[in-house]
Amino acid sequence: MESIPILSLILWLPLVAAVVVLFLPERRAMFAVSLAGTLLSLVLSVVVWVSFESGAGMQFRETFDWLPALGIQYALGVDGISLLMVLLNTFLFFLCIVYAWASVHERVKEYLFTMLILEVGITGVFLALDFVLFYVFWEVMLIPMYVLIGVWGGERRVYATVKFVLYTLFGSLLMLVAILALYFVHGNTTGVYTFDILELTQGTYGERFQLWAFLAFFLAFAIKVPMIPFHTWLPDAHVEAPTTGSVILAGILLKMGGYGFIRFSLPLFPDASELAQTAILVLSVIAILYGALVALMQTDLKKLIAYSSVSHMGFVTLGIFSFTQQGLDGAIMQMFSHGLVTGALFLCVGQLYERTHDRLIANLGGLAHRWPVYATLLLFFSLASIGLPGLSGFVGEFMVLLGAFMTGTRIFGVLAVLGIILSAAYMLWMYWRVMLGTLKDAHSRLEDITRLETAVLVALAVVVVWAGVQPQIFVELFSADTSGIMQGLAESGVSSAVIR
Amino acid sequence: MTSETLLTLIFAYFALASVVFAVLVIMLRNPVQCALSLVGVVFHLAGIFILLRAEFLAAAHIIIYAGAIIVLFLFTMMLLNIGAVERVRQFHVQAPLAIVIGAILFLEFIVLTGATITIGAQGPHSPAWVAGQGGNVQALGQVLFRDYLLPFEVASVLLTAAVVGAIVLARQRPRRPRSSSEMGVAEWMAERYEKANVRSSNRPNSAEEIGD
Amino acid sequence: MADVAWLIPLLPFVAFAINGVFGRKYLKKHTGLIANAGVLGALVVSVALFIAQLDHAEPQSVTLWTWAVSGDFALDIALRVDALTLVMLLVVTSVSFMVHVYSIGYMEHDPGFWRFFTYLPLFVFAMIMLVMANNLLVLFVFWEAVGLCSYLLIGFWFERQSASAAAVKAFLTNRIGDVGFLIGLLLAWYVFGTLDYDEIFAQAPAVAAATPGMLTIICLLLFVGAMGKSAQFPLHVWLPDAMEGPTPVSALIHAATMVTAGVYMVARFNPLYVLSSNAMAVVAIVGAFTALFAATIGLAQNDIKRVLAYSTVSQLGLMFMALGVGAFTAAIFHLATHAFFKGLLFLGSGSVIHGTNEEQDMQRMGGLFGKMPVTGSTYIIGGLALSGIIPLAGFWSKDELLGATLLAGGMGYLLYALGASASFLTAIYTFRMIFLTFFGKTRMETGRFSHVHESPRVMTIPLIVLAVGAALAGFVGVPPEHGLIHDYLHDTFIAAELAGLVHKPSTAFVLGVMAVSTLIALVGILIAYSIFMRKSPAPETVAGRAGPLHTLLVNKYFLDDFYDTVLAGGTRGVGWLFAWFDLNIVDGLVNLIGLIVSGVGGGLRRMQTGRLENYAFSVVLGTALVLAFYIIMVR
Amino acid sequence: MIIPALEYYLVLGAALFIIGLLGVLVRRNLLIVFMSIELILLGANVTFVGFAVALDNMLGQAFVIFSLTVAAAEAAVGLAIIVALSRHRDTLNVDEINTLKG
Repeated sequence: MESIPILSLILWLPLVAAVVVLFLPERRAMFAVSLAGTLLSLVLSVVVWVSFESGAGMQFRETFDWLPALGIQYALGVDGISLLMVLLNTFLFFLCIVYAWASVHERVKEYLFTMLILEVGITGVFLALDFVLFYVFWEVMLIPMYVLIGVWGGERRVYATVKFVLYTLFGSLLMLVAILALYFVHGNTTGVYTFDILELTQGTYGERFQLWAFLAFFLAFAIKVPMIPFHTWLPDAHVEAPTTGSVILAGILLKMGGYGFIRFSLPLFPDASELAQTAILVLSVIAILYGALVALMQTDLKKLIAYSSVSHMGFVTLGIFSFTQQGLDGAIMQMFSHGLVTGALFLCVGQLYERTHDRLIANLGGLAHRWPVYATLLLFFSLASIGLPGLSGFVGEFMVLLGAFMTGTRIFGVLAVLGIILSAAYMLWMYWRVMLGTLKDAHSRLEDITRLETAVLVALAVVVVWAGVQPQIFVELFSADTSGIMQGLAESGVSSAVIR
Repeated sequence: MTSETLLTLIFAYFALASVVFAVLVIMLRNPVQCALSLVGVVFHLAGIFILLRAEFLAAAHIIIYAGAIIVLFLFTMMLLNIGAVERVRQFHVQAPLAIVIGAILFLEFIVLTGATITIGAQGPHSPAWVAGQGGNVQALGQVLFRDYLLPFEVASVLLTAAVVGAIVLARQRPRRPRSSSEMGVAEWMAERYEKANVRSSNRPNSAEEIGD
Repeated sequence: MADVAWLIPLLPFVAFAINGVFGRKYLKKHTGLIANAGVLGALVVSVALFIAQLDHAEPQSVTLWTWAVSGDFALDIALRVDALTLVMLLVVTSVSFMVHVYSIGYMEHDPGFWRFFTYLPLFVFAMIMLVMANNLLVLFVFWEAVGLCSYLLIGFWFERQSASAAAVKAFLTNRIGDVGFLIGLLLAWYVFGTLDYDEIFAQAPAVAAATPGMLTIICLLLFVGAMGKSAQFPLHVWLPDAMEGPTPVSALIHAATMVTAGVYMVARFNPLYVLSSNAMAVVAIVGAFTALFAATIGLAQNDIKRVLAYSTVSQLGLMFMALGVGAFTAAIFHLATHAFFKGLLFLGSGSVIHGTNEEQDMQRMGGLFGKMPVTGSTYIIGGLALSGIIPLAGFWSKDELLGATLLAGGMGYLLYALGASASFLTAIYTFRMIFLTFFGKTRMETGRFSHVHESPRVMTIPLIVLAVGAALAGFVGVPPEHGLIHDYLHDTFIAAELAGLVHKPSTAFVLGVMAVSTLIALVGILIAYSIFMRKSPAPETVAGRAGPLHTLLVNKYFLDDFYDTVLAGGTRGVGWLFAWFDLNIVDGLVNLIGLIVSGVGGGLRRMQTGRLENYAFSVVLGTALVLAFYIIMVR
Repeated sequence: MIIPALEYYLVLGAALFIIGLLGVLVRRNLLIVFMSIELILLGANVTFVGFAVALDNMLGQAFVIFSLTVAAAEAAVGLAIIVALSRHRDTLNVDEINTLKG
């Protein structure tokens, strides 16, 4: 096992597939290669999962010098947190390609190429153990996303994609500054100039520096999450993006923000995090309630789900900045679950749109008459999104709330709980208006979803149930790592960290 | 009159003359006269170089500038047939401002040269060494072909490239391969029309349009 | 023996899974049999378990798997088998089985047959898990799961807008309660560090001594959950609307089982509640008030199912009242008997609706007894039980809980007054319903009346079985305070006794209460008879005299309208405001920044004149400035 | 030793440079602009040679050779561009050549 660079394989296989796709003439062949590439990546990440040793820190590490003069390395590795994200990533990409088989007929070659490059970029973000490498992937991922929305998007795609790219670029450039500052500060104090994430994480930094660097990182991550008030790129991007674009955007891209908070903000800047704690908790609760209320009033299905994402991701930041292990674990589970559920919901909306060519809730209705299978699956994922116990959405929210109830004032927890009423309100209202009631004449001849589409959704549903019924399988992956982060916080003298 | 005073007087003549000719270059209306003034500048600068005992460079300047570059200018003027004075404004709107800024810049130069230049380390090529080499030409040759051979060769490559570039740029584009007899009437008419249009109406604004 | 406990939830779940996957395409009508088989299996195992544990119902638990471990938080999925669970299991599985059998007939011609028999076993599974839960989280999980089934079944006929609306309303109202429950649960973990029942109970006295306020808050929050699920004022509004669902659903979920989950929960947490007299008082008052409040509304409803729905709310209120005075056994006893007679009444009304071809308005019925003798007679048995006529089941349990309020003394007298008034009204509206439906001259059109028919055997047999239950189930609690059920549940509710909440009544007291109760019920029935049969005074006259009160009752105290406009409308208003704010202010700011940048760029663009000498000029200017800077600043 | 003092030569170089610069900035005829550029180069050459003599370093003079090369190359290419341009646009007026306009 040691001799095979398995993480590199996971990372670069889609790229290989992408290059091969460029030289293939036929749609079938292109899809076969892309499917093989993503499937292999998925299988390999499952292999990593199986042979993963929880609690043993970074594993499967690969380190080569890249620019040794500057202390830049090609360094990969996984711990429980990143492994879960990689699993989610490879899983969703595989399903997206499968889904695309059924739905994408225009510019197939370019589409597959873009998707596969996107997978490389996102996987790289989660695997990188070197800040430069991390940053490269963080930015590389923007380009295919830009293309994906800009080429296959809806009517206002140019506006949406420019907004998306500028917004995220703005945040990530500040992060680059902070990374460089970190590099020099660490180098000046220890004499070791390195971009090694693990080594930089070991260091301690002055409070003033922490605050500035934290803010720069915070903007990058907060925009990605997205936290209110940095969220307005999200509804536009979601609405204009093609279905798979939305899936990836909601499924994985948003997770990069939460991942960044957990991986960088807390260990690197504990003091600054503590200073920002209350503000971020307030923002999180606002996101939960505000996102849900705004979602309640949306007329466009995709916008509704986009705002529900804002609301759900509020739980993630709430959990992370509760500074409790339950909160952290809950945040990670919430990210995982949100990736599956919201991804599935976007697939559902995509299927709906392909058939009815309409996403306005008011124009739909009674579709359950024609589409029993679709109705069942949409209901399932709506319920999962609501956080129905027994499904994955509940696990994350519940554990986040456990954490939130241990912060000094329980008010954040109490307010966040109110969000789950609202989430039920908008999802059920949406389901009622779209699927129930009387069928519109225009839709009376539409066919239910195909077997392939059903299979994709069922695959997601199985994992959703699995993670809801027996979350320990996933939690045990990363709970040792989160407990390490909590230990680190406590050792740095963060008084609001609750270890329990 | 000491030789020093004499040399200073000679310098003063050459310097003043070259400055006057230079001013003429940028003041005269007729480009041909400008080019001739430039020749005047070059000749007087050659005198300055001789004062500095850089005889080779004096000769080189006269040969290259007066003999080649300015001739090239004159050839171009002949080629384009613009020797005559154009009845248009010769100077820019920004001229007054530019002169003020130029004067300021000149003052700054003088401040910097007059007061603050501290001479660096003396080089190895003392007049004695130059004399030992057999004079300025030999000394320069020694330096150029022994110490700086590679840059010299690079410079020659640059020249070659410039020649090739100049030829490519100045070459008359071959007109349409087909003669008008091979065109249909309509096509021929269209082409004529297009040409006439471009020449008459679009000229003053064409650049603006491209720019936008 | 407890080792096979996992079979009880598993069997209905398997039925659900089979029907859900294969029902639509392959099984179709066979789904009914599979669902019945699954529920019957659960019933058989429950009975076996009950018999095996009749003597020693020691709490046992079976750990299935670990749900999640995170720091100190560790939770196992475990099943609990103890006396209370077994009682509940018996009630749930037996009534469920009856309803399942009945549904085969009732739903026969429905195109969603398979769907119905997918949801129904799912509900049974969830309900069984709810009562078998061994910790708060599992309880909460299935608390929500039964809510989901309720949502699915209320909205079963989804082409009706009203059904979907009722389903959403039910889910949301329940969610409000669930939020209280969830907060209580989280606080419980915060305080106790565990969610396991036994561990919580073990720590409860210590916590009560240290922070009594916290304990009260937890109890009250949990009770908010119970109020949502058991439709207590002010969260009762969903239950009458839930009658949009098929009638067997109303019988099973909205009368016999799910709505009693709140009662079960408070009873389950009796060691916690007895430590907080404030929480107990709130439970009792809310219960008693709801009992009377719902009974008054029940007087003025014309939809046969809605009357039953308000009756259910009222009866649940009585149970809470009993819980609030520490009479846990009485509450559970009433829960069990209520399940039988209310299930019976609902199924009977379903039979009427079935027989009259979907007529639900009692004002357009009457004289049906002759056409539907089995339905009619079983319905009367159920009605008598509900009114509390000796010796039917409802009498024994209701009498016991009314007696308990008197024994509690103090506030108990007020509670008794409320409860007794509620039973008085119960007798009136029950027999109003019976008289309007089955007796007198029919008010149906002749054509329709002639088509009225008795339901098929598959529906009447469950009615008969339940009628037997409604008649005899009370005897498990006879003699009062010393019946089978009292002995069986004695250990479970020992905490109340230890807290001094249980008072031994004298025989004279018991007999006195019994006499008064019977009298109240009889008077109620007589009044109903006189108004609705003898027409002296005529119903219209009574309504006219009541005037505004009548309007108030018909409109359910305008509470639904209040919620619709103020709560729902308010939320929408805020949502609209926020959506506007988001689009125009937050996003507006973002776009404003974009506009500023592009505006500045547009301004700078003018500097690019395209003229070389301008550029050269700026280069020269720059050089001059740099040199000036050097000369002035550096030298 | 250098007579008169180095500063005189430097001022002469600066003067030529500035005059050339002004020519570039002020004139509208492209050909004369080019001649002004030659003036700038000449000013630079004077400075080079002045320093070379003052510092006893032949490098300065060698550099003038390169400067000459550049001047020649520039003249050749530049004039070729002018020829091409005047053919294309029929003008040598700098004002009319503003393709770079933003």
